[in-house]
Amino acid sequence: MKKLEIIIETIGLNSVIRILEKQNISGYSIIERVLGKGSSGLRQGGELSNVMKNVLVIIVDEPDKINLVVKEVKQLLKDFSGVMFISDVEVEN
Amino acid sequence: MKKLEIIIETIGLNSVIRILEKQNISGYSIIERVLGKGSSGLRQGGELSNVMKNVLVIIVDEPDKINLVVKEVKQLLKDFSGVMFISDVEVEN
Amino acid sequence: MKKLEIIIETIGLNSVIRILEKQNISGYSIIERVLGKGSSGLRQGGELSNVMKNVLVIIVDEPDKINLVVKEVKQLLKDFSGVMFISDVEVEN
Amino acid sequence: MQELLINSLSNLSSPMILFFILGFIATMLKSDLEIPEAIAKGLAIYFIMAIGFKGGAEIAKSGLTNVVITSAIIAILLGSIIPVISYFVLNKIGKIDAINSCAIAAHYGSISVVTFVTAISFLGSIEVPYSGFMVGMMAIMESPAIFISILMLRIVKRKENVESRLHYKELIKGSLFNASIVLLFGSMLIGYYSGSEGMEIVSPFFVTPFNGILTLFLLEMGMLAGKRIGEFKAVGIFLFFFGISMPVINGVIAAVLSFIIGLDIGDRLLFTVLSASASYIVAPAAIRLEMPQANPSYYITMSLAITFPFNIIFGIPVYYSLCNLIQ
Amino acid sequence: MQELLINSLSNLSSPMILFFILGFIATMLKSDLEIPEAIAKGLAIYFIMAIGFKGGAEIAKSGLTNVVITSAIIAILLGSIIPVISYFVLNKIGKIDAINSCAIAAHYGSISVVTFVTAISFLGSIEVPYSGFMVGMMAIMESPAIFISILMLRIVKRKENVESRLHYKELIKGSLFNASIVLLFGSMLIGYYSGSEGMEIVSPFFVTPFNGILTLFLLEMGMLAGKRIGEFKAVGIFLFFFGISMPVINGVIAAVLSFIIGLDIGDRLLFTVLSASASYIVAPAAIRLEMPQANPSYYITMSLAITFPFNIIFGIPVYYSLCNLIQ
Amino acid sequence: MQELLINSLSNLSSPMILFFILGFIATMLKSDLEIPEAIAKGLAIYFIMAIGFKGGAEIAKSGLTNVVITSAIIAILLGSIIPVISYFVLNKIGKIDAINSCAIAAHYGSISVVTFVTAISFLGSIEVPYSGFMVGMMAIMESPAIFISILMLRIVKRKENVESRLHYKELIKGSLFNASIVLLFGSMLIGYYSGSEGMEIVSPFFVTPFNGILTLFLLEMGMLAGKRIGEFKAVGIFLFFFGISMPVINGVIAAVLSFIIGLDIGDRLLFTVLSASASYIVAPAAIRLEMPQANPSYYITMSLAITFPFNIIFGIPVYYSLCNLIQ
Ligand SMILES: Nc1ncnc2c1ncn2[C@@H]1O[C@H](COP(=O)(O)O)[C@@H](O)[C@H]1O
Ligand SMILES: Nc1ncnc2c1ncn2[C@@H]1O[C@H](COP(=O)(O)O)[C@@H](O)[C@H]1O
Ligand SMILES: Nc1ncnc2c1ncn2[C@@H]1O[C@H](COP(=O)(O)O)[C@@H](O)[C@H]1O
Ligand code: NA
Ligand code: NA
Ligand code: NA
Repeated sequence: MKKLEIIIETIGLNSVIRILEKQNISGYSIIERVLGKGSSGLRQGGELSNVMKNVLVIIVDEPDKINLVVKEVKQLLKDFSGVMFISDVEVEN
Repeated sequence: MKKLEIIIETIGLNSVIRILEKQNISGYSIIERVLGKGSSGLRQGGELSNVMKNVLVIIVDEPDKINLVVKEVKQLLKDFSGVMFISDVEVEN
Repeated sequence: MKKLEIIIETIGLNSVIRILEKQNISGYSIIERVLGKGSSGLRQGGELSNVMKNVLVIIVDEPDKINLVVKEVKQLLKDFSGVMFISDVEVEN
Repeated sequence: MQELLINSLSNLSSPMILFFILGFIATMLKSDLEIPEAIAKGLAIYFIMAIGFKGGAEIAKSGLTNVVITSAIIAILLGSIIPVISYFVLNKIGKIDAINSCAIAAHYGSISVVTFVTAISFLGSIEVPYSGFMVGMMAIMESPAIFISILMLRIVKRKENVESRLHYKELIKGSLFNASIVLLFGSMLIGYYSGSEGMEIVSPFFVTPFNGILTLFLLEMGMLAGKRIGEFKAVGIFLFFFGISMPVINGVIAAVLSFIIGLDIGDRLLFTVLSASASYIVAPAAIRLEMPQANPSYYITMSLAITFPFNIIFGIPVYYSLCNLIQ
Repeated sequence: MQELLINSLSNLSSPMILFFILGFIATMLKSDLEIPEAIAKGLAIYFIMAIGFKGGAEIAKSGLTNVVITSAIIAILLGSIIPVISYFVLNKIGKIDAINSCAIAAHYGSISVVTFVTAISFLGSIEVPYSGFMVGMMAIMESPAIFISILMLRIVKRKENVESRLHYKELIKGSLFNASIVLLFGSMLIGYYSGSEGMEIVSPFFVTPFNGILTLFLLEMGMLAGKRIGEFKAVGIFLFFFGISMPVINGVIAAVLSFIIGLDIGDRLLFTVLSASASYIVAPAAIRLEMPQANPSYYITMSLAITFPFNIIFGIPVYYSLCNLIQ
Repeated sequence: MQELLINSLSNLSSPMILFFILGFIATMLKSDLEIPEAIAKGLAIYFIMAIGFKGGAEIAKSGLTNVVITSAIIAILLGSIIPVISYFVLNKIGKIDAINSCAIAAHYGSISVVTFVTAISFLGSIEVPYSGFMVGMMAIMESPAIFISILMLRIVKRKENVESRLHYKELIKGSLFNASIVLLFGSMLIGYYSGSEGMEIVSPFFVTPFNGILTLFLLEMGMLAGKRIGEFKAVGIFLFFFGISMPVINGVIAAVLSFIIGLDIGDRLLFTVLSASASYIVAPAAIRLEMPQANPSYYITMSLAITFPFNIIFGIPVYYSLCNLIQ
C-alpha cells in the first residue's frame, strides 16, 4: 500500500476532500494547524483568518487509487500552496 | 528500524499506551486532534466529548518489538475505530 | 528524495529552524503540541511553560541536504530531548 | 393553554434561545463561523461552577429537609427506568437492533447540563424559585442510566455469548469520578461551606453576567448542534421522532413522580427537564467505550442535534405548563 | 485643531489604545508572550454579538427612518468605489502589478470589525451618540469590495486569457454567509426583537465590561499586528505609505458623502472609520481563494500591521476632527 | 497564634482556595476534567493586566516615595541570595548533584505570579492595603535568580571544563523581555498614565469580577498541579520537604528585610510571598535551555505541585502572622 501525504494551505482542504470523495477513497486523516515554510514563504499562523496555516492530509490506499488522487491534487497545487509526497507502507488490520 | 503509525479514536489512546508500556517500548509520540474518515464514518470533531476525534501515535523501534505491539493493537482495533501502518525508517542519533 | 522527521522539545524548535535556514532548506513543516515519552521521561503537556511538549518538524529534500541537516541536528540533540528519523519518499509536484 | 403560549413566546424571545437558533442556522448555512472548542469547554466549566456554587450556597441558607432524600431516590429511580422504557420503545416499536437501542437508551436516561442551566435561566426570567439541592439531583442522575443500559445489553446478549468487554475500572472511574460530577458536587460543597459571604465574593462573576455568558455559550452550542444537521438522514425518521417524543414521555413521568413526593413547581420543572434531556458529553464517551458496535452517529446526532434543540426551544415552556397542569 | 489635539491625546491615553501599543511593542521585542488564538477568536465573537445586539436594541427603541435606506446605498457605493480608486492608486501610481493591486484593493474596500468597535468605544468616551443601524452598515460594507475587485481583475486580465478560477459557490457562500455577516445581522435581529428587556438581561456581560474586555482584545490584536513587523521590508516603502494615506483618502470621501445625506456626527465618524479600515479576516480568506497568484504577505501585513494600528492609534481622532470640519 | 488560626481558617474557607483544592483532588481521582490550556493562558494574561493596571493606577494616586528604591534593592537582593542559600541546602544537605541543585535554586529564587495574585486577594479579604509599586517588585524579582544560578553552575563546573552552552541572546531576551515582565511593567505604565479615569473604564472587567475569575483560574491551576502528583515518588522525600520548608525560610528572610526597610504590613506580606513562591512558567523555560542535563521533572513538580499548593493553602496566612510577629 502507499501512503500519500498532502500538506496544503487550510483553505485548500475542502478541495482536497472533494477529490478524495470523488475517487471513493475509503479513509483519510487530517491534522490541522500545520505551520511551515515553502516556496510561497513563511506560514507561521498568528492571524485570525487561517490563511497562514496549513493542514496535513494522510491517505493510505492502493497504489492505483493514490495515483488518481495525485493526478488531481497536482492540478490543485497550481492554485494552492502545498506539497505532496508518497511512501511505501504496510497496512496491518 | 520500523516506524509504526497508529491512528485510533481518542478514547482508545489509554489502551494503546498500556500496550506500549507492557511491551517496554522505549519511546513514542502522540498527536492529538486528528480528524478523518474511515469505515466507521466521519470523525470531524465539533463535539465536546472527544468521541469524534482521533489521535496519531508514532512509535519507532526494532522490528521485533513493533511486531509485538502490532499484534496487540490489532486485537484492540476490533473494538476501537482506527488503522495502523508500518514503514521503514533510519534512525539518526 | 528523503523525508526527515525531527521530534524535539518545543524550546529546541528555534535552533532547528536556524539550522534549516543555514542549510538553505527550501521548505519544512511544523506540527506543534506533540506529546510523548522517551529517554528523558514523559512529556504529557499540562503545564503553562511548554517545557513538557514537543514539536514535529518534517523536511523533504535531497539526500545530500538532509545529511547536512542531520549532522547538525545530531549535535543539537545532545542538549535537547528528541529523536530524528529518515525515510524514502517520492515527491509529486 | 394561554399561559403555555405566553411562556413559549417569552422563552422564544429570550436572547439566550435566539442566539442558540442563530448559531444553528449560521452553521446550517455553512457559514464559516468557527467555534473555538477551548472556549466552549471553558464555558461548560464556568456553568457547572456557577450553578453548583449557587446551589450549595442556597442550601447553606435554607437548610435541607427530608425531601432531599426522597428526591435523591426519585432521581435514581428516574435514571433507572427511563433507559428501560427507552430501550423497549427503540427495540420493540422502532425495531432498532439491541446494541443501538441500549446505547441510545443510556443517553436519554442520563442528563444534559446545558439544558438544566437553560431551565434555571428560564425559571429566573419568570421569577420562580427552585431548591439548591436540585443541582445535586442532576449530578445523581448522570450515571445510573449508563450502568443500567450496559446491564441490559448483557442480559439481552447473554445467549449470544458476545465477547464481553466491560472496562470495569475505566467505566466506574468515568462514570462516578467524571468531570461534571466531581465538579458539580465539589462546587456545591464549596458554595455550602463558604456560604453567603463566599457568594458575595464570586457573584460579580458567577451571578451578574450569568445570563449574558449563557447567550455566548448557547450560540456555540447551536453551532455544534447545527454542524450535525448533515447526519439527520442517516438517523432516519423513526429516530428523529423518538428524539422529540421520548423527552416528552420522560418529562411526564418525572412531572408526576415529583408531584407525588410534594416538590414545588420550580423543582418539579427541573426534574422534568433533567428526565427529558439527553446526555451528549458524558454518555457518548462511556457508551463508545462499552458498546463499540453501536453507531455513535446515532446517539450523538440525536441527543445533540435533535433533542437538545427541541428541549431548549420548545420543551422547557411546555414542561412548565405540564407541571402546572399536574396538580 | 486644538480639539483634534485634545481628542488625539485622550485617545492615546485610553487604556484600550495603550494596551494595543503594549502588545505591539512586546511582540516586537520578541517577548515570548503567547496569544492563545482560541481566546482571540472567542473575543471576536463576543464583540460582534455585543455591538450587533446593542445596535438592534437601539433600533427597537428609536425606530428606523428613511435615512437608513440612503445610508445603505452609501454603504454599497463606498464599498464599490474605494476598491476602484485603490486599484488605480496601486497600479498606476505605485506600479504594483494588476493581481496584487486588485487583491490589496479588496482589503481596503472591505472593513475591519475591531476598528469599528474601537471607534464605538471612542464615541462612548467623548459621549457622542450613534445610530444602531450603523452596525448593519458595517455588515453591508464587508463584501462588495471583494466582488468588485474580482470583477476588476477579470476585466484587466481578459486579454491574457488567464485560466479562470472563480469558485462561485464558495465565494458567494464565503462572502454573503460568512461568519461575521451572519452573526452581525443575527445579533441585530435578536437585539431588535428582544428589545430593552433583553438588553437588561445581557447588559452585565455585553455592556458593563465591554471596554475592559476590549483592552484584553486589543492587547492580543497588538500582538498579532506586531508579529508581522518582520515582513515590513518585504512590503516596501510605497505600500507602507499607501497603508497610511489611502485610509485618510477613503475617510475623506466617506465623511463628505455621509455629510451630504445628512447623518449626525457619530454616524459620520463610523462611516469614515469603516471606509478607512481594511479587512484582515474576511477579505484575506476570500482573496487567497480567488487570486492565488497575489502575495498574501502584502495584503495581510498591510491591513493588519500598518493600517489597523494607524487607524486605531491616530486615525480615529483625526477622522473625528475631519467630520467636525466638514459642515 | 489565635489570629493565625482565624486567618488560616478564613483563607481555607475562601472559594478561591477551595476551588484550587477541588481541582487538585479532581485530577488526583483521575477525573477526566480537561483543562483547556488556552483558557488558562488567557486567564494568566488577564491577571497580569489586572494587577499591573491596578498597581500603576494606585501609584498615580499616591505617588512614589524613596521607599521604592530601597524596595527595589531589596527585591534584587532577595532574588540573588535565595538561589545561593537554596543551592547550598540542596547540594550540601540534600546531596543533590550540582546541576539539579542550581536548576531548582533558580526556581525558588524566582517568583510565581499566581501566588502573588492570591496573596493580593487575601489582603483584600482582610482589608489590608498594599502599595501599587509592589507589582513592580514582582517583575524585578523574576529574573535575577535565573542569572545567579547559571553563574553558580559555571563556577562550580569550571574545573570540569563542561562544554559551555550559554545562549546569551536567548537567555537575556527570555529573561528581560519575557512575557510577564513586559506585560507587568507595561500594564503598570498604562495604569499609571491613564489613572483613575482609566480605572473607571476597566474596573467592571479588571476589578469587580477579579475574585470570581480567580476561582476559575485556581481551579485550573489545581488541576495542573494535581496532574503532576504521579511524579511525587520520582521527586523523593528530601526534595518534598525542601519544597515546603525552603519557602518558609525564604519567607522569614524577606519578612525581616522588608521590616528593616520600614514597609507596611501589606507590602511586607507581598515580599514574603514573592520570596516564598517558586516559578513554574518563566524559570522552567530558561533553565531547560541553559541546563539541559537537569531533570525538568524535579523542578516543575516541586514548584507547581508542592510549593505552589503549600503556599496557596497554608503559606499565605502563616506568612501574614509571621509578618505580624516581626515588629
Ligand atoms: N520541502 C518541504 N518539506 C516539508 N514541508 C514543505 C516543504 N515545502 C513546503 N512544505 C509545506 O508546504 C507549505 C506550502 O508550501 P509552498 O507551496 O512551497 O509554499 C509550507 O508552508 C510547508 O508547510
Ligand atoms: N485509509 C486511511 N488512510 C488514512 N487514515 C485512515 C484511513 N482509514 C481510516 N483512517 C483514520 O482512522 C480513523 C478511524 O478509521 P475507521 O476505523 O476505518 O473508521 C478515521 O477517522 C481516519 O482518521
Ligand atoms: N522511539 C520513539 N518513537 C517515537 N517517538 C519518540 C521515540 N523516542 C522519543 N520520541 C519522542 O521524542 C521525545 C523526546 O525523546 P527523548 O529525548 O528520548 O526523551 C519524546 O517525548 C517523544 O515524543
Ligand atoms: Na434524561
Ligand atoms: Na474600508
Ligand atoms: Na521565590
